[in-house]
Amino acid sequence: MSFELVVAILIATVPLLAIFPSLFALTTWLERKALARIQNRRGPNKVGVPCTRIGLFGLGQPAADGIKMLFKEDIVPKGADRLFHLLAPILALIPAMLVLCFLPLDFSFLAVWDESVAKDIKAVQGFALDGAVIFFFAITGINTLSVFMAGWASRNKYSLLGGMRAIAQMISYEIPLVLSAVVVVMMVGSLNAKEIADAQVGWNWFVFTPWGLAAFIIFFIAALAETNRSPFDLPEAESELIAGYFTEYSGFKFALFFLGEYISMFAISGLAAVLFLGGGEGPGVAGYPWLAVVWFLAKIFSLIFVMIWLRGTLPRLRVDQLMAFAWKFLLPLSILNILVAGFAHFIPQGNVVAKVAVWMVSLGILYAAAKGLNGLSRAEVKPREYKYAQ
Amino acid sequence: MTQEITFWVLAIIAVCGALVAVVRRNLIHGVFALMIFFAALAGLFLLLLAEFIAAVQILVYIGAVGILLLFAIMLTERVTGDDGRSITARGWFWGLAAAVAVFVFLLLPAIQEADLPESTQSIQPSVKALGHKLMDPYVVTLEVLALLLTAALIGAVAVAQGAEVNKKEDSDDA
Amino acid sequence: MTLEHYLILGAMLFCVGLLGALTRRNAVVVLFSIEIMLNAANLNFIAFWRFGENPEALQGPLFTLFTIAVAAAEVAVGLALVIAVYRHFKTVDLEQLDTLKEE
Amino acid sequence: MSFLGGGIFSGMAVTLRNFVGSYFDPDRLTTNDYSWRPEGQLPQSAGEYPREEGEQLSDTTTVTNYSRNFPMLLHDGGDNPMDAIRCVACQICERECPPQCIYIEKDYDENGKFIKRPAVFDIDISVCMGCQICVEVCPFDSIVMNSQFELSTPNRFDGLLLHRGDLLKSNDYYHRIHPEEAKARDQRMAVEKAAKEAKKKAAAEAAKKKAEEKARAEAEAKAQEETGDKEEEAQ
Repeated sequence: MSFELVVAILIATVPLLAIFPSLFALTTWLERKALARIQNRRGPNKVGVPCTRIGLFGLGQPAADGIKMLFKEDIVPKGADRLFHLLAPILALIPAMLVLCFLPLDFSFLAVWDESVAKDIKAVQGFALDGAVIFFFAITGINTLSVFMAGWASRNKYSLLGGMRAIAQMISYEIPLVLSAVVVVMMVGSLNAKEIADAQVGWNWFVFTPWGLAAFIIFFIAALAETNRSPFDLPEAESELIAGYFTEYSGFKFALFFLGEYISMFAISGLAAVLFLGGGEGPGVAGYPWLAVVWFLAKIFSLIFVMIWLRGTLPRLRVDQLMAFAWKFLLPLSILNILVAGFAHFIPQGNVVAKVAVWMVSLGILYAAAKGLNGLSRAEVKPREYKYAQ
Repeated sequence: MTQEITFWVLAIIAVCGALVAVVRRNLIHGVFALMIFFAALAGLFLLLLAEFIAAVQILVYIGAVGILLLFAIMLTERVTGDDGRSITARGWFWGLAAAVAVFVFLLLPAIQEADLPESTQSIQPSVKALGHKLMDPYVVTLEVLALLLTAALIGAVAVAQGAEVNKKEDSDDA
Repeated sequence: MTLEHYLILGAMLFCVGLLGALTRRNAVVVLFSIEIMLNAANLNFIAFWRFGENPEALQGPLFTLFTIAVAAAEVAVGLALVIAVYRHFKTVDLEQLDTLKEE
Repeated sequence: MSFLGGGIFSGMAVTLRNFVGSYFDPDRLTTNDYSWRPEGQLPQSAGEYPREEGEQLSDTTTVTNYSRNFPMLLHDGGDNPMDAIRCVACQICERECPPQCIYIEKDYDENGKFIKRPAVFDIDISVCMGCQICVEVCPFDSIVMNSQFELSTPNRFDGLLLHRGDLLKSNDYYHRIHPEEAKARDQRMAVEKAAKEAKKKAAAEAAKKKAEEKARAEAEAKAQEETGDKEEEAQ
């Protein structure tokens, strides 16, 4: 391995490892602040510059939390499997960090001094793999194992219940997630993240097509469930399972879980941005390649903000509702979406009128199907029956 | 050089993972050792430039088969996964002997005797080519496979649920 | 790395799987072992494809893909059977499942 | 909104209004801001926190009507709240409570006769989930939701078990913390009471009528009897 290759590998990976954990700190602050404002509170506003009374809108809060986590006692329950208890948070973080390299964040502009190094960087970046998207899904699936590991190793019935719930949920929602991505892969004819992003240049984002819109909505819902975000945060339901699979974790192991969860949120939002929102596409990218990274991060952040917003809005689902939603609503709809996209792709669309007609028809079919499925799977809502009163 | 180191590391991990999975008393530990084995094998596939197969290996074996095994263990064994009874069958010695004999007398000589190609050709791994192959000569295989998977799905549901249905009928009779 | 290395590795993995299938008495572990053997075979397919004459034909990866799919189906049905057996006999110990044995 | 997912969007609109509004409209920030004061004036102990119930809620906020925390028991005023307690110890709330955090014992007088009030009424607020089902099922409007939230205590067993005395609050207090709800409840109760009284009156009138009729009938019968007697005598 030559020295230049090592440099190229470092340039391709180090920015990822630097950007996303620092974004994590910012996002925890943003989440707490936004949730507080939604709930008529102020949120963190005291911690700022140390030893002064400068608040800085509470921006020092993540750092303070991090220091607190580091110095907390690391407690392992008596009956726990010590090895697995240690490995679970690590296993939660590694796949989450690993999938980041499949996002088309091209850092080759950093190698200004040498064209060949820039070429090397392009070659070693993870998204240069031919099957980057399928790798993304494969590695995201490993997260499930860490959840089980944590739940099982804690020797706590709530943890185990949370872990099993999490596994059932993640397996169920992985299917609509992948099937909705299949639509885009079909349209582009490639599993390569870079090619998918390049196919959407010039505001040809897939979210602006009927099947793309449906796939984006399905993908986003499934992504919420996959990253255990509200309203699908059943595995860590505080009021039922006292935090689920990481009940028995404290100190830095807990922080690792937290970090892993947020990083996978970034990763899956990033994939949504690649598949449906044009990747790093945006005004001014052609002139300044570093703007692509900025646009990409901006898109990730807007998706994250929607996630936070939804968390402040919706209550948690019940387990049966969660499963019924995945299997009876999202799965048939995503399969139908693939069919619609396929037909629409092969119907000849000579002029604008034909194109608009095809779009309207497919939008109508998808909406009618969603409405129908919703009616089919909706349980009859009855007022609560009291046993003793009256 | 890098390739050789990678090969040896992955090979050792694979063999150790498989051995631990097979001999470990605690079944949950066994499943996780099996995952390590699968992951090492995926690494070997990557080393052999079969990247799509590596992805499928992780997706299917770690993502699906492993979880399925965990569920099966949770449903059949004690939750701790510790197996208190003797873990080996009665004729365990003959099993060991047979396994070693198969390796030493059957597989190893065959490999050493065979006239194996030494060189590799440079290939450009392409998922697209794989997809085209699946559509052109192997489309019937693919369809049969789809049928098999559907049948397996229905069969698995029927087998796993059958006992409950029967029990209900039995209790109805009684 | 030569083909021989990969083949010996595959053979070793196969024998480890064989060992498990022959010596363990828990049905789930026997299923693991069968998976290990199938994977060893997959390794051989890929190695032969990589070192073979005509890699453009992609026969090794395709065969492996089919094997993986069949193995997944096999595991699903096998585990369903294990659960059914457990419901009926309240054990997954293969030595105790001997109702056909002559006493 | 009637289209699919419209409910989610209207909910999101509400939260967005709160989010943006909280930066411009001070009424939307309902937490007490224990702002930094110069050294020495900081609250030295928990006792210096605003403890009075009235202080915890500013009346200008719009959420006061709907904020709720744990249940409380109402009485209708007077010197001895136990005389005016609305609760009759029917135990419906105890049975309906999903986490079973209510414990009631009936009160008996010296003769062992049940007097309609609870001797013990405990709510374990470490168990209570604030579902308000007890409020819904109470036929006597005696249990309603309080909005007091300064309930932290150093003892998690006794401190979090609220007894009858802690739970008893006057109707005036209820009017102060939840003005609209209390007014609506009082109006409903008045209507119900009027209806009940009307019914009672009607029933009483009917009873009176019946009694009169009965009396008349008896008188007639008596008269007949008397005549009969006379006839008998005559015979």
